[in-house]
Amino acid sequence: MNGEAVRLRFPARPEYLRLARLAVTGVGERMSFGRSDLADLKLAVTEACSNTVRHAYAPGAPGEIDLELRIEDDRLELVVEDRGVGIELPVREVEPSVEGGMGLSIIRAVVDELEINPRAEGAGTVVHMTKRTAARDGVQACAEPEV
Amino acid sequence: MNGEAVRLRFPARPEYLRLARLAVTGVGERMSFGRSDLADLKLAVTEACSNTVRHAYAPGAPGEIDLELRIEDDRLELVVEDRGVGIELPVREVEPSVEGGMGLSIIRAVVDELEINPRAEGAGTVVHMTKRTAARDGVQACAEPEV
Amino acid sequence: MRDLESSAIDVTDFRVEEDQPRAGVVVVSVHGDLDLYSADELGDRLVDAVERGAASLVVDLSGVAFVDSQGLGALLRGTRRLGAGEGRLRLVVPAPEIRRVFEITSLDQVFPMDDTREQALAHGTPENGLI
Amino acid sequence: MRDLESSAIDVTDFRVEEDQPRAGVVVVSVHGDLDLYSADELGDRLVDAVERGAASLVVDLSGVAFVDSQGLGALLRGTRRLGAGEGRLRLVVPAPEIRRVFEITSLDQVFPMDDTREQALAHGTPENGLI
Ligand SMILES: Nc1ncnc2c1ncn2[C@@H]1O[C@H](COP(=O)(O)OP(=O)(O)O)[C@@H](O)[C@H]1O
Ligand SMILES: Nc1ncnc2c1ncn2[C@@H]1O[C@H](COP(=O)(O)OP(=O)(O)O)[C@@H](O)[C@H]1O
Repeated sequence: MNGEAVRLRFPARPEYLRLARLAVTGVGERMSFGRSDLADLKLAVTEACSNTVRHAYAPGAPGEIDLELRIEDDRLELVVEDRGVGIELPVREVEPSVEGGMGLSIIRAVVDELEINPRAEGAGTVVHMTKRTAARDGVQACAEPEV
Repeated sequence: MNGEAVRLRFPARPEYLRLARLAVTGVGERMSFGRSDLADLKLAVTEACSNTVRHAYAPGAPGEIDLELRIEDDRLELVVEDRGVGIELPVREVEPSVEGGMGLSIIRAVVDELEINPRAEGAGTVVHMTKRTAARDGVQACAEPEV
Repeated sequence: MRDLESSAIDVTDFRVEEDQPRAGVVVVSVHGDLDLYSADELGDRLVDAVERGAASLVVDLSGVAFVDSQGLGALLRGTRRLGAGEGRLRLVVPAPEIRRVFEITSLDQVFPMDDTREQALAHGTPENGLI
Repeated sequence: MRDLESSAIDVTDFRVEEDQPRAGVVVVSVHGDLDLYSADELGDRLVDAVERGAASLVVDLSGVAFVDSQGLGALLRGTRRLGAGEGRLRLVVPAPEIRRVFEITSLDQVFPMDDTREQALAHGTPENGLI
């Protein structure tokens, strides 16, 4: 599966968030991510897509989300891209509260790498997340008796 | 949701068929297809994608499947497209048997419309299926007492 | 359909149920995924329960397979509407994956959590403001 | 994880289990989705069971949420390996959605079907070639 990619394009609307989760779950379980890592992946993808629904497009204006899942040997790369208003960079670190600001800090907590960039061509935002599968291999290597 | 579309692009490999089913289930249930219609949709999409995996690309050669789900008022349109060898048209009607030939006849049985065409540009095949949601409305209309 | 229940179909329907095991205490059971699609519905229901007289809320998330920041926001709306006072909104959160979302955001400091509804309801009386 | 079991995660693992309730009869229970990804594994297992001496097979599809033409092909391989003789491969198919796939393809004429494993096993003795 190494080097393979799955691309999903769907309307930036709340009712499609579950579809994004289904896709990342489908891919993640094929990569033998464990239950807790799968939960992390669902959370990261949902937060990134939810931000696009809430911030990228004017309310009621139709917009789309591109979700790309790139399968590599030791990691899954998740790229969420929109053609919306764009994000103000660098992202201001706010204390998460009921008023908001929790989304990006949740993503940071559950993935190994997070990069946010403006789209290369045209308006919009690209959120690039990386989740490694390596943990289990590391543990196995350590369990090897050092005779 | 009318006029909205979901597009999924994934490797033409058996392990991704389940992902295609998850996508069509996610969209189909939002359109309030019933349990039995959802089963039909999964079956139609799987057979079309399975054909692409088995027939469109040379074994071992990497290929991709494009699945588009177009949501309309009264129907879901499912388009499965590949850039493979192309299909011989018209499709020969064979008696389904253990040797094969069941895929297309199953699709015909579970969708309302089936159209198979070569891709407009370049090699490949486009399988266009339509499943109507109208059944339930029809029943309701009949149940109206004719006073 | 027995074994087939483990298909993707079943988690779709978001559903909130209410129960009043004793005066002043309302148990709100949530079923389905708690995200941008469903969070407002839960938030509205919590606010509504307080406005109809609930002094304490137990939100039972045993039937919830997914919670994100929008879901957390809905729970915070409920707490805020209840006003000051600790432990007046308790959560039932048996699943470690869901618990983790609260830990990541330090909201495990805001919401007392139990594994079962029985434990949550055993935590006090309406008189002392706790559940 | 209780209620959370109704997530998309659980149907992934394809699994085939074998049981021999009496001499000559092998029950093969299938769990998961039966499609191009998994069909060969089932077909191989059925052929293998016959080669190891099974005179009759019961294939229990109670744990199967999806079957397509490739899955049907695997079952036909099993029947063919058993050779002539009616009813030597019976299916347990409680779910109407799965039953429908056999009806569409007229394979309900080829495979006798029951709702439960008990019914399937009550259909005969190894002596008369039926299950
Ligand atoms: N896709 C996006 N397009 C435009 N702005 C975004 C996008 N994603 C995030 N943002 C901006 O980043 C801010 C922080 O996001 P987040 O941490 O998820 O908190 P919240 O969304 O609750 O404000 C948002 O308030 C928004 O201004
Ligand atoms: N995507 C495709 N690309 C090329 N050929 C195809 C494609 N889909 C179907 N076919 C052709 O149509 C025939 C009939 O397909 P089907 O009814 O599914 O039966 P089977 O696949 O078992 O032969 C196949 O044998 C194949 O030659």
